[in-house]
Parts: sequence; C-alpha cells; structure tokens
Amino acid sequence: MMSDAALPITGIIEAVLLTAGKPLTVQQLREVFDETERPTHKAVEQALVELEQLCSGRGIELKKVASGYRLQVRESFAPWVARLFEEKPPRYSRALLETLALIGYRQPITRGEIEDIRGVAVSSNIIRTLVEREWVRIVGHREVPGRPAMYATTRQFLDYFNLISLDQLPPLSVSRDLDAIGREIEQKIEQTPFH
Amino acid sequence: MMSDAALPITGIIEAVLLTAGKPLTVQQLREVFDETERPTHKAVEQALVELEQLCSGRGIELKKVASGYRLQVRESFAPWVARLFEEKPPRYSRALLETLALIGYRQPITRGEIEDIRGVAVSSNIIRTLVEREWVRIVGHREVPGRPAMYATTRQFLDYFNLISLDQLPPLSVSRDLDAIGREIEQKIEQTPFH
Amino acid sequence: MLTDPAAPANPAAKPQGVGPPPLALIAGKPLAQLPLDLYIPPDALAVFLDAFEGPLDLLLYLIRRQNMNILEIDVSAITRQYMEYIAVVESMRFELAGEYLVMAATLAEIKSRMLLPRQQIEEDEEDDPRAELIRRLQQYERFKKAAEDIDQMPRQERDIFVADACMPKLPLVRSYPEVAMAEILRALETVLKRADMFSSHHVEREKLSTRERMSSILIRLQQGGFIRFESLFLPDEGRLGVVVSFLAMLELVKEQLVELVQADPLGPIHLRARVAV
Repeated sequence: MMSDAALPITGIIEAVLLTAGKPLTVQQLREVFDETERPTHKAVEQALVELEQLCSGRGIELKKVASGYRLQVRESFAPWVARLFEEKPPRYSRALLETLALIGYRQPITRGEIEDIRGVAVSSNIIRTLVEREWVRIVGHREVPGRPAMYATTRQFLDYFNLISLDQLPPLSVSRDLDAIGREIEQKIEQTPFH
Repeated sequence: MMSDAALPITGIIEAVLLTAGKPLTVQQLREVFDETERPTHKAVEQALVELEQLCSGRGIELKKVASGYRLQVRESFAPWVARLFEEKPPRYSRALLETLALIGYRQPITRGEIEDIRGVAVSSNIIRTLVEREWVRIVGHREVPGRPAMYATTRQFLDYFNLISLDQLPPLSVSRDLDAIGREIEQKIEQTPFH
Repeated sequence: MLTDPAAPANPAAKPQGVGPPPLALIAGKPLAQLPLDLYIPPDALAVFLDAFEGPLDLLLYLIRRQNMNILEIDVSAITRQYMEYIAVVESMRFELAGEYLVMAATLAEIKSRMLLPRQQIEEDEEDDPRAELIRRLQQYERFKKAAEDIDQMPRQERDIFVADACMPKLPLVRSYPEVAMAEILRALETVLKRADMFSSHHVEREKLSTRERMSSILIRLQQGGFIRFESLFLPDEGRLGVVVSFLAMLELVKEQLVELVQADPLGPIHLRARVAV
C-alpha cells in the first residue's frame, strides 16, 4: 500500500465519502487507513469538522444521518440537480405512507394492529415494498395466536429521510383526552335537536 | 422551480457533476439552468476553471474526458478508496492447507507424491494459489517419466510464519496439543532478537 | 389519475375555480358532485372508491365536507351520506369491501342509540359505540396527518442527492487469507493420520533442515551446469551445517535428483541436476 503520510486526512476522508455510496461511521473511516497511520477517533472527528467548513459556500455539504456521515448536495442546489434527471422521483401511495407512518411512530407493530388503526386491510404488496426498500424489517413476533410479525423501521429509512434518529420525525398531533371528548359530545347532543 | 439567482454557478456545477454519474458537456451543464437564467457557454467554462482551482488540495479533481467533464477522486487518494472496497478474503480450504503442510515438511516433493499421501488428487488451483502467494516454488524436476515439478517452500513462507529456517517448524507429535505448539512457537519467535 | 380529495397538499386535488374540492378527476374534468347528485358514471365510481383509504378515511372526508369538527359529528347527517354512498356503490354492483359494510352497521347502531332516552346512554357509557368511533376517527386522523408530514419531509431521490465522485484507477490490492501455524499443523496431522503413515513418517528437526538444504541445492542447480562439491560447505555454518549439507546431498543422490561427477581421479567433484536421457 503506497500510503503517503503527507496527504491531508481531510482530503482522504472527502475522497472516501465521495465514493462510498453509503454513509460511513467514524470507525469505518478510520479503517481505510493503514494500521500504522490510523488516526484516532478524535482526529477523524476533527477532520470531519474541517471538511464541513471546507464545504461552506459549495454545492455539497457534510450531513450526519443515522448510519454515519455522507456528502450530499445542499438542499438549495437540489432544483438544478433534479433537472438533470429525466425520470420523476418515485411517488408513494397514501396507503404506503400511512403504513410507514404507523410503523415509524408505533413500532414495533404488527400488521393486524396497523389494520385496526387504519380500518382497512394492508396489502401484502405494501409490506413487501417497505421491506424491499429496507425501510422496514421484522424485529420479532408477538406471542399471540398466529405469532404475527412485528415491524420496525431501519437505519436506511432514517438515512433516506435525512434523519439521525426517530425523535426527529415530526411530532404526532396530540389526540385529546377521551373523557373530555365524551363530555363535549354529550353537551353538544343536549344542545342540538335530534335529526 | 425555486431557482435562486444568488447561488454561485460554480456550486451548482459542482453539485450537478457530483450527481450526474457520468461526464457532462458544457452544453449539458447549461441545460440544468432555467432558460431565463441560463449562463453562456463561456460563463460555464469560466465556472469550470474556478471549480478546478477550488479542488486544488482536495480529494477530488476536475477531469476533462472524451464525453465531457467529471469530478473524480485524485489518483493519489486511490489507496484509501481501495481499502474501502477491499473484500475480506475467504479462508483457505483444508485441501490447500494439507498440501502446504506436506510441501513444508516433505520438500522437495512432487504433486504426485502429495497425492499419494493425501489419497486424493491435488487441484492445479491449489498449487497455483500457493505459487502466486509466493509460499511455494518449483525447485527442480524429478527425472522420472513426465519430469514432474518438485515443490519447496520459500523465504516468504518462512517470513510469513516468522521462522528463520525450516528447523523451527514444530516437530510433529500427536500427543501434544497443536494449539499449544502454535503458541509455543509464537512465544519463541517473540523472544528471538531477529524479530 | 387518482386524486386525494382530502389532502389539500396534493396539487391535483386543488379546487379548480370556486366551490368544493373535486372528488376525482375524470378525463381531466373535476368530479365534485358526489354523492349529492346520485348519478355517477361507472368509471368515476371506481376512481372514487380508490380515492379513499377505507371507511375511516371516507368518514373523515364526509365530516370535513360538512365543515364539522370530529368531536361534533352530526351522526345523522354523516350516516345518511355514508349510506347513500354505500347504496350507490352497491347498486353499481361494485364489490364492496367488508370494512365499509361493517362501518355502515356501526353508524346505523349509533344512530339508533342516539334516539334512545339519555338515561340508557349513560348506563352503557362503558361501550358507547359513538365514543369508540370518535376515538378511532381521531386515531386514524393522527396517522393520516403523520403520513402527509412524512411525504413532505425532504427525502432522497426527490430533495436529497448523495454526492458521488468518479472512481480513480484503483490499485490492484490483493488480500490473502490469514493462516495460523496451528492450522498447518492440524492439516498435516489429519493428512498423515488419514494416510496411516504417521509412525513411518516421523518428522524430525534434523530431517527438516536436511530437506530445506535439499531444496536450496536444487535451486542452485536449476540454471543447469555444475557446482563444485566444496561450494556446498560453508565454514561459518560450523560442523552441524557441514553435516546437514552432506546429508542433503546424499539424500538428493539417493532420490536420483542430482548426480556427482568426477572427471579425473582425485580431481574436483561436481554436482549437477539429473536430466533424463
């Protein structure tokens, strides 16, 4: 290996991130160096900060997502990049997005539980698409008759949506206290004539 | 399209080149801009020169190839990138290890002799692998019909196992635990001043 | 093309001109009059059915169309509309999903309960089907909203593009498997045991250095030609080294790998690799 200690670690990390095709952790970045010249965890983190600064004002930025660091086009530059691609980005059906939302916010969750909330059957196609995209995976089985699979979201799901962790999902709108709702309805009923 | 005229054309070109996945011509680069803000041929060329300068000292460089411009990792950074894609080699087969052991302890030895002891044919692949790794070499030919090659171990073989000479190969004795012998050798080697 | 009548975020569902949002677009024309005007072209109905994600979604839509708060559902009005919808779909002999029919039954039950004296409602508070329906509607609405939020989040392929530079010419790095000495010993042990030759092929230290020397002599003879007998022995190797070289040479002669040549009596002795005649 013709490693050259004179090459800046920031440049090496930039080159590696630009060819990896997936986010890399600090540990994975350390491992591209020969044992004899391997930088410390801290040194890599410092180089990442430096790289971030180097990117300021440029077309790309360093982004931390669930499974590590990646270099990506700054969102403000995205419209020009989108121009480049003739194919329209994939659109997802409401059924798929609702299923994904339920798995995201209520994981681990079984298909039956998803169906209870949505009030409608979930097609096997949707589950298969989510699993094939590696957004969702089976994390166990509920110990009830039939041992249904429980689904949870993956790191790739977070990566795809530019997130580091699940807490970054937009907050779920609050559902109001049932008793309060009940009382309100009763009041309403008393006030309104029957139909 | 939320195009922002204030964004630097160099940054846009950088972002576009880093997502195109193929070289782009000046004309193709111009086409990612809205007609109303499309830079001239000359302006794009100027931006490319600027981009080239921006890349100096970084992990990537602007390259002009037959079908246009592309941003690629500098060749001096290739060793680290290569590390990223290095695959863990599979383990050697039992047959290979047996062949190597027989060459080690019974050299010089022909393939036929190895086959006699092992009771099965030795594939050419195994011999080739051992020769390619430079652990084994042909040291002559036995003067019998077919003039079969005689194999012996090499200096590199000794170096790999930290041995000075073949004497240091442990004597075989079934009564001893092989792992213990291995450990013993390693200890002995650590104590010798040569290594 | 399917449209989502309840999601204003969807540009295709935006009202064209004034009036309520269209239920669906058929051949580019908005369909806004369902189910008030009960004539629906069969094609439109299929689209209409597909536009909803089940009975809860349809109910939410009807509630919104009436400008009602979920908490203030006018059960009668909603039930009537829902039943009309169901009736139309059934009359067109579309296969209705069971969930829609179950909901129809639930609504009918709630409606009838509400006609009962209030006392009885309070007794049955535990399993008040109206409260249960509202709870389900609310729960569903939360996730319907969450799905819309997720759809709005920046995502790869649409808003996020991972930067990717071209690869340089990668050096050919060959990585080899690691081998431990113990593995070689184990391999040797098995092969010798298998051959049942263990006792007769006891390998000793002296023997090994002899074999090593045999290899090195053969290498020296590889280029062809002769080497002088004396050149095999290096004084600085000491007595043991001389013995090893001599044994190696004898072994090579015995195995007919080399031959000793002496041109004249008492003249120098040479070694050369044996070549078949």
